[in-house]
Amino acid sequence: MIAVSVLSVFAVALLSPLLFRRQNNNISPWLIALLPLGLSAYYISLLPSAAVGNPLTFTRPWAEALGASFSFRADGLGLLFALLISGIGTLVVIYARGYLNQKDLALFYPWLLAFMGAMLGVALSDNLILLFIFWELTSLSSFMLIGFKNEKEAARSSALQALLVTSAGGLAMLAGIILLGMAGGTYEISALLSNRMAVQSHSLYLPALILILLGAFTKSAQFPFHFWLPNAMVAPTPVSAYLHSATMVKAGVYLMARLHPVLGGTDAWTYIVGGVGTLTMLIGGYLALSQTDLKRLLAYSTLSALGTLTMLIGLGTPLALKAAVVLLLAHGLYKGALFLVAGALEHETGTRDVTKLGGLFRVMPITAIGAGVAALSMAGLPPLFGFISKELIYETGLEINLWLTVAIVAMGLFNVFIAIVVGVGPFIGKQTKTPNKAHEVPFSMWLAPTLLAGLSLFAGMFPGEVSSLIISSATSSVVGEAVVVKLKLWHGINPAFLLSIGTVIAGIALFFVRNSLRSVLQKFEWKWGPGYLYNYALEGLMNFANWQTRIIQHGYLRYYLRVIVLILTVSGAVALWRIPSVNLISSFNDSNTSNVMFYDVMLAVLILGSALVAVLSPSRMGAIVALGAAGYLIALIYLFFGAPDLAITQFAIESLTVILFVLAFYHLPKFQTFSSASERKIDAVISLLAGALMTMLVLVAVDVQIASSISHYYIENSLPLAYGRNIVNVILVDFRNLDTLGEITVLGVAGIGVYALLKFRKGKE
Amino acid sequence: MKMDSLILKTTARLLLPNLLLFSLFIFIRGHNEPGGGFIAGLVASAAYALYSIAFDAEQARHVLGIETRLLIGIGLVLALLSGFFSMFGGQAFLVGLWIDLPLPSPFNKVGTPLLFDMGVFLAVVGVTLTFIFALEEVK
Amino acid sequence: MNILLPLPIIIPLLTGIVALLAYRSRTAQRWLNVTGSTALLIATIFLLIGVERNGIYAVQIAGWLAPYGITLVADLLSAIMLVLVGIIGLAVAIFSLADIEPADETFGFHQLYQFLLMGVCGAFLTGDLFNLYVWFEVMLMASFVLLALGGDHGQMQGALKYVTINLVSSAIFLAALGLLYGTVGTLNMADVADKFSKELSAQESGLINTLAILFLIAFGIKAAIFPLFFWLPDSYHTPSVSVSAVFSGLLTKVGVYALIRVFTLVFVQDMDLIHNLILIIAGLTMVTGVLGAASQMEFRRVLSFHIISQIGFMIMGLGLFTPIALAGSVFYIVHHIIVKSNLFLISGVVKHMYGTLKLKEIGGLYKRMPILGILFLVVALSLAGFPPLSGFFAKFGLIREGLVQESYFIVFVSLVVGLLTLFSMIKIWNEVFWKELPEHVDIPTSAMNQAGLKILFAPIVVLAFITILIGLGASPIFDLALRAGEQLLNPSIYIRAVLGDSP
Amino acid sequence: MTILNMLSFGLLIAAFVLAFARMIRDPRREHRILALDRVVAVDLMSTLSIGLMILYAAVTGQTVFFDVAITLAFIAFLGTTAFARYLEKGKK
Amino acid sequence: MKYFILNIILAIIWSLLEEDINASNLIIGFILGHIVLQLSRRALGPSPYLYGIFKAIDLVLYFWVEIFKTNLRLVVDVLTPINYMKPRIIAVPLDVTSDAEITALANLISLTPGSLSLDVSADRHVLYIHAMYAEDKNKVIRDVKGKLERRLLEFASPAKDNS
Amino acid sequence: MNLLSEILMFIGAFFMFVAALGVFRMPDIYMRLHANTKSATFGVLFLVSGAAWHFWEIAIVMRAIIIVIFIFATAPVAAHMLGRAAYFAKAPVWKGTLSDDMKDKYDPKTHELAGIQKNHKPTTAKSKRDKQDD
Amino acid sequence: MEVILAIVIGGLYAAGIYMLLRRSLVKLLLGLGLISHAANLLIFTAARLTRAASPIIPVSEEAFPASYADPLPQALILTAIVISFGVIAFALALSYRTYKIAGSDDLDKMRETKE
Ligand code: NA
Ligand code: NA
Repeated sequence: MIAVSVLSVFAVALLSPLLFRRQNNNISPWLIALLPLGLSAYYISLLPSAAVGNPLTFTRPWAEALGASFSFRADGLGLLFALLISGIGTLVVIYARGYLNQKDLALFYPWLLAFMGAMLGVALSDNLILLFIFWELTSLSSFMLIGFKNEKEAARSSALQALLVTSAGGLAMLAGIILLGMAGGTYEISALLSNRMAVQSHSLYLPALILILLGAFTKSAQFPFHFWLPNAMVAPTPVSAYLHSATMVKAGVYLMARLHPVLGGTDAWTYIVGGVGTLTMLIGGYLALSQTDLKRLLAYSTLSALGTLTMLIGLGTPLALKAAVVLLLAHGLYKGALFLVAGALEHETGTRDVTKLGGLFRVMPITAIGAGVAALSMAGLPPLFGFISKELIYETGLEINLWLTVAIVAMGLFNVFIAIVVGVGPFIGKQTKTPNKAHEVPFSMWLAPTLLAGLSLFAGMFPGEVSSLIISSATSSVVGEAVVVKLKLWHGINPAFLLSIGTVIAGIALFFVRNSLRSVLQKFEWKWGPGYLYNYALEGLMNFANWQTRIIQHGYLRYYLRVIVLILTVSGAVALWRIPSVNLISSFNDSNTSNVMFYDVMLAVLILGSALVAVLSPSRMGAIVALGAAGYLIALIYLFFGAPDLAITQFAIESLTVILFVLAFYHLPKFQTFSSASERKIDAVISLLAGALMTMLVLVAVDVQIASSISHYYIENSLPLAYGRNIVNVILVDFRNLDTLGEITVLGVAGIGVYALLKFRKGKE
Repeated sequence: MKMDSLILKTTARLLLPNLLLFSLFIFIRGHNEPGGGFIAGLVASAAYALYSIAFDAEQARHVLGIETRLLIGIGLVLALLSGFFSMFGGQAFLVGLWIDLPLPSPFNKVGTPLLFDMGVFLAVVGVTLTFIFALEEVK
Repeated sequence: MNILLPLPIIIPLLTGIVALLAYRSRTAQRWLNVTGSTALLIATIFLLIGVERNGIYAVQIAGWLAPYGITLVADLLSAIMLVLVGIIGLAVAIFSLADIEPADETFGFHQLYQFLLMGVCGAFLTGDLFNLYVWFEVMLMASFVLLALGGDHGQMQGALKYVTINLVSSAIFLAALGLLYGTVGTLNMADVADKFSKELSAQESGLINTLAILFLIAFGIKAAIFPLFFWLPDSYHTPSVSVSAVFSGLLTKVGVYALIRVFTLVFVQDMDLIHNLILIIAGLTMVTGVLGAASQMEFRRVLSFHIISQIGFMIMGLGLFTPIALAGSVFYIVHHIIVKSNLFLISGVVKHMYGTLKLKEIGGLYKRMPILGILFLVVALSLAGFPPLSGFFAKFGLIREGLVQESYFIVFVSLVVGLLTLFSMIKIWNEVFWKELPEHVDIPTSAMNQAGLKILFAPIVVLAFITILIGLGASPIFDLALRAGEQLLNPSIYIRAVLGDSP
Repeated sequence: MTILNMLSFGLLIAAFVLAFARMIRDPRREHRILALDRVVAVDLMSTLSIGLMILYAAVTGQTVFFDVAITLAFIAFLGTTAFARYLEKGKK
Repeated sequence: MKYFILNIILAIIWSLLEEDINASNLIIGFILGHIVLQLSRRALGPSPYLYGIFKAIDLVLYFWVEIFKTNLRLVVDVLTPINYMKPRIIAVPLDVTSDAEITALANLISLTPGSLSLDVSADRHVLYIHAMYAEDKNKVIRDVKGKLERRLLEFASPAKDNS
Repeated sequence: MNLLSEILMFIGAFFMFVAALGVFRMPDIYMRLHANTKSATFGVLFLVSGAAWHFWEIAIVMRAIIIVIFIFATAPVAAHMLGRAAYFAKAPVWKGTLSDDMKDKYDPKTHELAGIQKNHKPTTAKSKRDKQDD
Repeated sequence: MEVILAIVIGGLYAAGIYMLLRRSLVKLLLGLGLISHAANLLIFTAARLTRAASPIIPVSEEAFPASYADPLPQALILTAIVISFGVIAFALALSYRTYKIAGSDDLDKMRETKE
């Protein structure tokens, strides 16, 4: 049933275009939304059994030789994600109906749903290979959705960038998964979880860890792989909200959380994951400060949140992990809402520039309320869920050390500022003039943000219920053993709370000096960041590829041939050199070589002479004659060494070949010397070396005899069994007649070819 | 450009039947003495090639009387066919089957390898003449 | 099996001959081509089933004992390759009905096509090295003509290089054969293997190593490995799309097959050096191929360079030389043949739509033909090794075995190459499907009618479906490949099947 | 081999060498004429080959050589004729 | 009729090739000869005097003494200084008319001392020869016409002689 | 009996040598053709006779006769073809050549050879020995 | 004798390869011809030479004399010769057509690497 829940999404994705075949079908999005809604309900129904440590599982064998299996497992962490995915997914499906026009929806929903299915797969897979498959599918659907407005160059290049970065990480992760499988002896996640000791003491642990983290970091846009995420904001806003804030970017976080029980707890883990997370948290928040584009602002703040999550998982204390799980949920709710609000604002006003937005509360009150509540959650004010989350994070920092606390507080400060800029700023003050005249958005578009904001409020009000329903079991999954989490809204006045008050006040203060803050920060803008490096590397790669291809695939046939001949000569010579006791001299007086007659020498000299004449001849016909002479003389050799059939054939073929040459050369140009004298010298040296190699090979081959020839069989059986005295002919038409059949086919094909080439006239049949 | 040589034409006309006879001779003797389908085919082609040089390709085609590509096909068919007989008898492809005929040697033993060789002969003639005629007809 | 084994040679030969005899009737030739290809597919499927159930098949053609006559052998590798010939043969035969120009048909396309299939099948079936040479020549000659058929400028330039370099390869092969025969006095692969497996002197094994190098070069040229692949990217984009498609699917794979065959059966003693060499070559082949593809801006040239890159993957398994690695190679070959041919077929549709394949002069096809877009995406991503398509499992097996064998460098290379493959597939996607049609370009009023388009689409859809199927059904196919790999690493089974118990 | 036969062989070999010398002599002449001269030389070589075969047949007792000689006689004439014909045509 | 004669000749040649003139070889030779003649029919068609060619071959054998002289002469030529020679290219008017006769004559001339046929004019009235010892051009023409052409005419078509 | 065959063969070989010497030595192509046509064929005649005598069986004698007939029938034709081609190739005649009746008798276009009565116009441009290929 | 023929083979290969490396199409074709000669002679030599009887059983006998030339390489070479005949014929036709279209036989002018 879990498997079905995942696959059903793909099935609907495939079929959804059919729903849009009729024009103006307003119902279809609602019908589609029923699927994630139903799934949400289904996943909620699975929560109780997950909470008691008895998650639903499903396993079918699949590609066993490779270690892949079709297994799913719905534990707390998985279900938390699945609910985020299906829940926010439901809202985004509805939201998209208002945001996009009818024509685009038919191309949009399949990919949105494909993404949803893939993401559910990631969350619920219990096999690393299976997880990887879904993982890559999220990259693909993300690619298609980022590039949704594909007529724009920016959309295409951003989509490519996101795909390349996440796929690169994905490939590293694949190697990591394989190493992990080798270390842990299985790809089944639930089985690996019980193999922690074996894995961590294995020599492959560190490479596996690093490679897997590469996958996680790229997917979750951790520094220095973060640059693709802000660029991905060219996607339609529902996509940004859903993929690039609430779900897909958290896949990396999910993976780290998922594998924490196996891989976590070591120094390497703590320093790498914690360090990268902290860095990303600060950089994301800092970069957000100077942004004025709503979506980019949110994107950078998402980076900061992802960094926070990573940091918490890296720290790995029970408190940190608890904080991580809570932040996961809280962020999904408030950031999703804010993104959708941003989309609504853009949809209505025609701009996303926060400096151009103001006083919209009066025309868009419902949106404004949703935005405000979400912003308050993000800023970490009670009684919203964001408050609980932030308090936990502050406590985590305080629990560990001062420096971490400072970093975390800075993050908190940035969050307050961003929340106000995005969720409050556009609605207060004097109404500004915008490209479009703003109205309240339709129901389909305000439903989602307000509902998400409402959920933030709900979760903040009833933390105990939320934690017993899902947070506990999710945290247990991350910790690796059963833990009970009891969340409370109010912890009393403690250091964390005091810090909260401080950050809120400071954040509000910052908001009032926002314009000067931006102008200062923009001066320090960071040009040489990883994004720049990416472009530089890509360009460099292209240049290198072009250069390499020009060098190798230059189109000069004779240089191709030179390379081939040289490789043959060098490798052949090396191989010959390696033969111990190659004694070429032995061939001269070897008993199994035949004696030399004086006319043999003459024939040999004349053959070589003819070949030389053919090479040096200034005249084509003269060269052909010399070639023919060489052929005749070779035929004589065949004759003298007992091969009359061969000799006759050679004579006949030679004459016919010569005729063909003559006939063809009549229509071809005369000999010209194109190449320079030095080229000719080089070629002469190469040819002579190759020739020398062939000579040596023959000598060695004549000298070595591993087994005697099978020919005695033909001699013995030709007459009694094949009724022929000419054994060569009997071999051709009987013993090895398949060769001959192939050979006359070659001839026949050559005939067809010659006919076609010579008779073909374009357009004439 | 028509370059008639009366002497060559007369000679070619004379040689054609003789060369063909010789070609048949080495074809039939091929199983027991130097020769066989290949060589015979080449000699026969040489005969027609000579004719085409003395006259021209068109007249040589006329004397040949059959489209050369068809000759290739027929040759291949014969060779392939000779392999089928054994398959009908449940044996492998291309196994030689022989029958005795009450004729003088070398006609007393007739078998599928000879049919095969015949195919080779015709295919070689077809191909070689396709080459030569097509090249000669190039304008 | 007496009947079944030679059928993959007989069927296309007979079809080709009948088509040749029917040279006057274009219609008859078209029918013959499709009918013959269908029959070939059926025969190969039966053969695979038989080999899968009963083990290696061997038949002595002309009925002579094993090392003396020519043996046709089908082990799992051969049988799998043959089925692929059947599939691609039929797919392209159908595609060609709407793709090939009537003039090319009149001048023998269908005949040549069948002779090409015959050569390929023969190469996969034969157990004799000289016979392999003959089938190579059949295949090459047919490919020469197909490449040149139509005879425009680019084609001739490509054909010249293709022909010359392949002839050089044949010459090296022939020389190697001559030396081999002089050394061991036999040509039957099993017999050669048997004789090589005896106790050998240092000089003897030294010569065998030298011969192995010659075979590596000869087959390497045909397989288009680094740095012997020049002929491929200069020629494969020039002929008609049907021809490119069948070339890309089958021809280089014959070279790869030959490499696998001789280096698992004949040259197996003391081959560590060769295996390492093959691994290095595999890496360089992958990298140079994929970089070549990255530099191209013509649909079919991108695809051509990718063939090279993927040849690297196919021989990587040979270099690693374990059952799973060889299974990976076999799986990769299966996947590649289906996918690469299909990409060429898709390029054919594009060519029919736009009259060109220069990426700069194409655009906006996703909106015009979304289904073609999705088909392309499926196939292209499979080529890039995207899960869960066929290419993923192919690559996965190889990478896993590379890691197990601690050949980290080749694994690294193959991962990077996978990424670059993705990059250039996306380049095609962006340029052909997403980008808007450049303003200065006019779309030719397509001469292709709906019926024609349907013929073009049918094989594309089927092949794409097979790609997905191979991915989803990876398990049975990988098991089959694994058994093929195990067979390959146990040459004694093969030798016994050919020579009998007492050779 | 008797001395007389040996002498015959020697004469034929010498003849071959002379014919070959004709082939490589004066290579700077006008191309068509050079080619024609070479054809004459090769035509002679084929006749010499026939002679060599006959002699060899008599010396070794292998009558097979007669069959080869006949074929060569047929075939060489064809080659010479073809050359002459196309050298007559000259440059296109 | 001429085909029949040719056919019998071919049958005899066959038997000789087969090394034994007996009934079966003659029959087989006749059949094969027939096949061959059928194959050559279109080539042979236009020549009414073809059988004469076979007689001309006999003529060549008949004149082998002539040839012997030729060669002795040539030995001398080849081994002595070249200046002794007086070559010319000479036009010889022809009396023979048929293809076969002209060809036979040209060939005989080439095989006999000091002369080599180069070509026949398109109107078939003139044979151009290259003569090695042609101080007196007319003597060469006289020799050719008197010794060779006359004998050939007598041999090939005796009826003409009687008239 | 053997001696006779050896002597015959020696004579044959000798004539062949003479032919080769002639071909090597003669000053123009027409004179070389003389040597090639007469001496070589004559050499074959003797060689073949010697060998036929040596074997003295009907099969060999028959083959010998065929060889001789064939060579005698074709060698002059080959010489004719080559001589004609040489003329078109404007192969120079030896400086000692006294006269040339065939001069300007060939039509350079149709290659038709005129009889005694009419001449084809000599084309000065054509008769010039320009360095043309083949 | 093997030594002498080995040198001849090397020389033929060298000549053939040198011709292959020319820029001129027509020379390349001659190179193919030379290489094919070399390869055939190589097979012949590598399979060992003998001046013994041709592999033809005399009419008078039912079995074969003790010493004979190996028939198998002869059959192989025969096949190879015939194949290379076909190949060369095709290559000639190809060159003709190329020359007709390209107007030159300079191979360096036939290096279109991008369409
Ligand atoms: Na190939
Ligand atoms: Na050859």
